[in-house]
Amino acid sequence: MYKILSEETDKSGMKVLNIDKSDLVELMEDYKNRRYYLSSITGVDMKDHIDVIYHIHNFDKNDYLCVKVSTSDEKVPSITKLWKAAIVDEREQYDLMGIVFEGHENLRRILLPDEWVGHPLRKDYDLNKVQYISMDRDGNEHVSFDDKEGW
Amino acid sequence: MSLLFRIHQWFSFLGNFASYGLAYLIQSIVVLIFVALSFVALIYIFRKYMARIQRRIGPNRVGKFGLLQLIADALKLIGKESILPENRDDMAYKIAPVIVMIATILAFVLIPFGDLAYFGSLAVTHSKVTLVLMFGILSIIPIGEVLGGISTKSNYALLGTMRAVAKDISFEIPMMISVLAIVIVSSRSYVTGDAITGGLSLSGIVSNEIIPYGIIEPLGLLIFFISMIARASYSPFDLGESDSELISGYTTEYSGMRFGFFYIGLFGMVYLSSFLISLLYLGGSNGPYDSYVGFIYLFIKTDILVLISFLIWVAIPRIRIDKFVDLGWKYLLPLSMVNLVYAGLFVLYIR
Amino acid sequence: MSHWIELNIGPVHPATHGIYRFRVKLNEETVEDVDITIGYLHRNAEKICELNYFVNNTIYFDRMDYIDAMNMELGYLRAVETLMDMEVPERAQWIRMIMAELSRIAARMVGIGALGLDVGMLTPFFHTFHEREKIQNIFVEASGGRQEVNYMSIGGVYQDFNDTIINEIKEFIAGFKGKLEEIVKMFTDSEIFWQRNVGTGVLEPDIALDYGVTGPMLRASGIPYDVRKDSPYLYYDKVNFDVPIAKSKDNMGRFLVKVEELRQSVRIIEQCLAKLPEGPYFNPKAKKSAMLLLKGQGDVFTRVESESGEFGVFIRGDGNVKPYRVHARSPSFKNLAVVPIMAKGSLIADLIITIASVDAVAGEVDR
Amino acid sequence: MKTGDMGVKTTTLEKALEWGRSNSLWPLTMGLACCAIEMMATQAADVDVARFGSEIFRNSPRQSDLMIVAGTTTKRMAPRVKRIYEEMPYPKYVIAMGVCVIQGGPYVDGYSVVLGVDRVIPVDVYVPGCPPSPQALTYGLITLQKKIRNETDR
Repeated sequence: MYKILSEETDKSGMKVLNIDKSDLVELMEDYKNRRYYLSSITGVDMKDHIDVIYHIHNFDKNDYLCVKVSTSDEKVPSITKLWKAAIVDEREQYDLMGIVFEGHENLRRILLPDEWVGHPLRKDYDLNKVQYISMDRDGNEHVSFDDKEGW
Repeated sequence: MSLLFRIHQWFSFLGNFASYGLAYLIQSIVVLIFVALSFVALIYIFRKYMARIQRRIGPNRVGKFGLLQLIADALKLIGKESILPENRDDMAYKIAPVIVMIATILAFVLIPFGDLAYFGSLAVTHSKVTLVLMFGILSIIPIGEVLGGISTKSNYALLGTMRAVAKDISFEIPMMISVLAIVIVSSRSYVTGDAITGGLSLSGIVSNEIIPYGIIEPLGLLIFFISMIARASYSPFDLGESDSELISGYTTEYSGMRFGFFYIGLFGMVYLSSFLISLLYLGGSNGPYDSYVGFIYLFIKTDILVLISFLIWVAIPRIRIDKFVDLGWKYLLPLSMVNLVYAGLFVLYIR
Repeated sequence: MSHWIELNIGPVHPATHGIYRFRVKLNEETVEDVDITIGYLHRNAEKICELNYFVNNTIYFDRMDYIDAMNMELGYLRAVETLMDMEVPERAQWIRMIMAELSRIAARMVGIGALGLDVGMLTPFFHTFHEREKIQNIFVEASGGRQEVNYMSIGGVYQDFNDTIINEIKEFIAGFKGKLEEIVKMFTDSEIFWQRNVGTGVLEPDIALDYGVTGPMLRASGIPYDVRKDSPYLYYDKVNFDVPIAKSKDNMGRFLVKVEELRQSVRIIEQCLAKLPEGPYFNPKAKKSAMLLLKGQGDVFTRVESESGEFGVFIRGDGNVKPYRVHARSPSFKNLAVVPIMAKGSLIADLIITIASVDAVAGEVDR
Repeated sequence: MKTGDMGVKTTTLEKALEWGRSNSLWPLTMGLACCAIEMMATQAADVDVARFGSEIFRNSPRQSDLMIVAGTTTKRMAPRVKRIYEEMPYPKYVIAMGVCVIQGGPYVDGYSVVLGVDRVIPVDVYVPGCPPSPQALTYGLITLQKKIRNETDR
């Protein structure tokens, strides 16, 4: 049985459940059985740890719920088994934030090319290091820091 | 008296053979120049007409009222680089637009243009089998398209070609059967009921067509019109090109004047199909005083048909390929059979 | 025996309204599998938002769903105003509602026109854009921008409505009612359009929910969910409008739902114009000189109904003048993910229409 | 004059070709982002770029003369823009539409936007604006036409 660490209301009047990440799948399964659907996944880099925020939604009761998990080793269990919507969301958060969703079958980058270095939405991502993308004849993309290999 | 014979008389000092040859050549050129000019005007009208339907103005900056727009387009296409794709099948790639172009030109030479005042008949070809020749040529044009599509080795072109072939097969049979019905009907004069000859030449059919065949067999007119839209491949039957799906179908990899040939072929087919419909079903150059102004009748009928075609072009969405094949085999083919039987019964009746 | 062709639709292709790439596996004409690649318009708006002041970020939201800019702004500003506990004066709220609905109409006009192009009808495109142009003239009058308007600002709107704008809107609404029916008639009078839309791109409601699909696509699958109705923002609870649904779940259902929503939008605008009160049009706390000093603390997630679905904005503020994290839950991103399911087994011509009926905007998918 | 000694005939021919070229610029539908909608508006009823001979928006790069790069070019898109440019036959022209294409625009601080498409392909005319109005794009097109007509006089 899952344990809710604390419960609060955020500024928009939404109920927030803080839970431990080991309870995540169990809690989500419970809510799935209550006809909740996944709306969005957000990762927030807090420098020493990463907050992963799930918004789930019940269409019958029109109830929005926010589930917060924090992780210090960048790893969170995947919930793609429960909702297919998580497939693209988790890929996006992996791409931009570098959160590894354990159990995701196809955890590739989605917005940036596969070879991209770093996760841009991290606070320690260096914007001054410019990366260039080139493409060979077959359409495969290559990333390098050397501007001569660009276009 | 025909224009050909008059030119032959002017050059009679060259001897019989040479003067006839020269006469054919000159008249072909004259006719083709006329066709080309009217063709330019046609595309100009199409653009203006389309713009008018779409609340636009259309070309109006190049020359007076934008009249020179097409000349500018042609000049540009001539000056354009013609890119050769790397994986092409060289000969097929180069020959395909030429086939389309030549076939289109040849088809125009076969048309009996009717009489015009002093010149007499403007027809170039006085063969007795122009109908057969005409539909032979109409079947050559798809070969150019298929060659062009397959030889470029592009997936879009390949898909476009597959569609074009499926389309051609499914409409050509109803088209030919409805033409057969015309040949049957024109084998007997419905004025006297006597058997007449010349049913395999376009001019023979026209000369017998006092009442337009479109009135005698409206079903045939419908089938033939639909088939001709498919042959000219504009919307709703532009399956081979389908701009929004396959970029531009079998012409995807063509550039410069080679593409220009296909482009001319497309609009030329619209014009040609209108000519054919007005010849076979709407009485061609027949009308009051047709030995003086028959040509004008033909021209007016054709132009009205062209405008109707353009209206269809801009207003109707593209049909899906499987629905089109259904249409061809399940509706057009049985209907054309019915039409054929009806034509036979009609001939029996007037006898 | 099967003949495989791998067709590459996109990134630049007339049928992908935006730039994404569909790698379609074809068995002759039948679609066996679709693989979607996105990210060609990834403009890192979320990163740049962290570098800018709260008030400056509106422009990046304008450019997310770039055809429906007003609703995007509204989505962002709702979040920011909730975060800052900023009251919005009554007049400003009504003005926002009018603008949001006008923007929805403008966006739909693009979508419907492009659908026409995709089925091979050239004409409706020009008529819909003519209507859109009129809306853009209203936007120019109000904000100076045609498409990316940047009209709303924190605590109100950039500029008050004057009589010219109100008259223009009234004139537009009066003309649009008839014009809409005319445009719809162009489509629905065509037998071929029905043939191509009915029964293609079927999306079952449970799949739609599972994938997080919202907006007209969800409503066309039979679920009457509309943020405007279910959790009203602005004054959507004070106006009468209906949420249309379709039972057919296919492309035609989506088209008809979109059209019916246009009629409802017109209804909403008419009621708004009648109820528009006098008063201030921005909150004095957010006057221009104080704008850069606005601070926010805490988490907030709000959502609005944009033209393609439920647009949610998550903002975390750390008590600074810049947001700590901004995340947009973009509807098109989710809607696009169901295209492979909708298209499987259909012909390639159906795939094209399905893509058109999803009406995903690349700017919002990739952000 | 290119060679100097070819005489009047060449000049006239070149002038004619230039005239044709400038009056029949068929644009490629290269809508990348927000500006694409304004490009469509340029094509549509109220502005109607067809008046200047740019009626036919070709979908295939092989058949188009003018590439209107409409919208932010991301780094991921840049090689593809370049390839499409290479697929176009000579003579070809490029209009950079919108500030994103000119120098990065509002996304200049980011990590994934090319700061100016002129780093990838040569640009003939720049049309600033975010997005430029259809009238501005039309003006850019007229400017390009003037440029083409004066090509051989250099």
